[in-house]
Amino acid sequence: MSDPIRSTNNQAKPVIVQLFAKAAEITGTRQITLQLSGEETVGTLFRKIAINHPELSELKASLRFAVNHEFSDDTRRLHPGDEIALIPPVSGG
Amino acid sequence: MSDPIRSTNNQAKPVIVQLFAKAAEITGTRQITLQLSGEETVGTLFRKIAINHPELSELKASLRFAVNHEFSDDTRRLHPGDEIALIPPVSGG
Amino acid sequence: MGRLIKITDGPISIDEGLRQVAYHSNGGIVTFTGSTRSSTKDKKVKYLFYDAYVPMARSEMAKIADFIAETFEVRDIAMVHRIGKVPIGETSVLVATAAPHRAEAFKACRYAIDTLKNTVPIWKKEFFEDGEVWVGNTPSEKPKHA
Amino acid sequence: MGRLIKITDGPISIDEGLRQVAYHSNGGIVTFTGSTRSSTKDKKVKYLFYDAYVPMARSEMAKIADFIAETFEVRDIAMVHRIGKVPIGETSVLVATAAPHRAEAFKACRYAIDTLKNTVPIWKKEFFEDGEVWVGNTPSEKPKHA
Repeated sequence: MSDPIRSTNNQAKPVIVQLFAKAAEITGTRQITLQLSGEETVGTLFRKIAINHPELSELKASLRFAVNHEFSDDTRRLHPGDEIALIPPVSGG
Repeated sequence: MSDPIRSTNNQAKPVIVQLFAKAAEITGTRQITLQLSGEETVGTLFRKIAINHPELSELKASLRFAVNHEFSDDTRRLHPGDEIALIPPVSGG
Repeated sequence: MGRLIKITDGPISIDEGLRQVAYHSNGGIVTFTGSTRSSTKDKKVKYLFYDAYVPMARSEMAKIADFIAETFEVRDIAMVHRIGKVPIGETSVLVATAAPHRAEAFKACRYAIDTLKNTVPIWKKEFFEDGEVWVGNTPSEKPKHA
Repeated sequence: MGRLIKITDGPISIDEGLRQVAYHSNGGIVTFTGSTRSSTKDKKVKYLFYDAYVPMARSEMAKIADFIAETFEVRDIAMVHRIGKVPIGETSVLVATAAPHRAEAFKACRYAIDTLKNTVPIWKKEFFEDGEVWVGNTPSEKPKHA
């Protein structure tokens, strides 16, 4: 998994945040690309997004998060290139 | 249900015994027509049939009976015109 | 209450069963379909034959449907059994239950197929290369069809 | 182990789901199909729209299938979810489980649909004559789809 060429560019590689359903609708966007600034977790990243998209605050209590297609805690440490998703309450079926 | 014309002929109206699956196969017949002789029950009728079809004795322990499409005890009293069935262990599905 | 109770000597249409119960299906439909593939461990089944006491089988199936309608919050039920010769792998029985709450649909479907296998006068015979046997829980043989 | 995990923007073929699990189906196949008819008591739903996080939804469905294979005596499973616009009454989800013993097939099917509704990132929106709403168990709204 380690890629010596990419790892030298780690600071430059952004994370991608995916938004779905109500989260996509109220923010008007399905994808946000962000640069990590130092040691960030899912929680700190979400707060950063919520500054630009305050509509997300009302969803906060019901949101779950995923990192690289796995449900994750908001204390999870993020790495360059991670794919984060905001998961409103699911209603498949 | 009482039919004055028929009831005068009650003694003449036979009962019909239906046989299925293994019971039909070992006796070589699917239907037996019999005249009731006085006060008969499912049990006495079965014994009468088993005299002519001794192959049925080996099935006896596993057989259930039905009278007029309802599962019935072998103590059930029979009436002219009844339809009796010998029900081997069912295996639908 | 939509209801389909049927004994047929041709292939079972799963679509027909589902259509019959789909009308009120806000929630879900649970379907059980049974077929026999190669039944026993050591003996290859060539095909099956089902005998039935048709009028009583229909009446027993209707009793199951009545009980389900009274007991579970199930609005629609289909029960179809095939009789006569049935090729290996083809559906011999279909039960479908539709309910607003899926828990009820699951319970009703399970109840229906369990009860059908105990009370409905239908009999299965397995044909092997070298013989044939009526399936039934007599001491010497156990039902193959779980 | 036969397995079908699929997210599709077209109609769900129940036959395809059943074919996928029918190979080992000596015993039975239990199928759950979900559709929405006119959802709420007072509001008429015109149609539905499903959004999905497709790669993660596939991966969560595969986890359910893995768990079932480890936990129940189920040999084959199909899980299909439709996304995009879905007309009222059409199937939005199909789960089919095949097992030698029907008790296991019932348990596995029930587990799969219950878990799918809790963990798979798919979202349903109901469109009414005069509005639209994302279904989800936030305090103000409860899932309509039992």
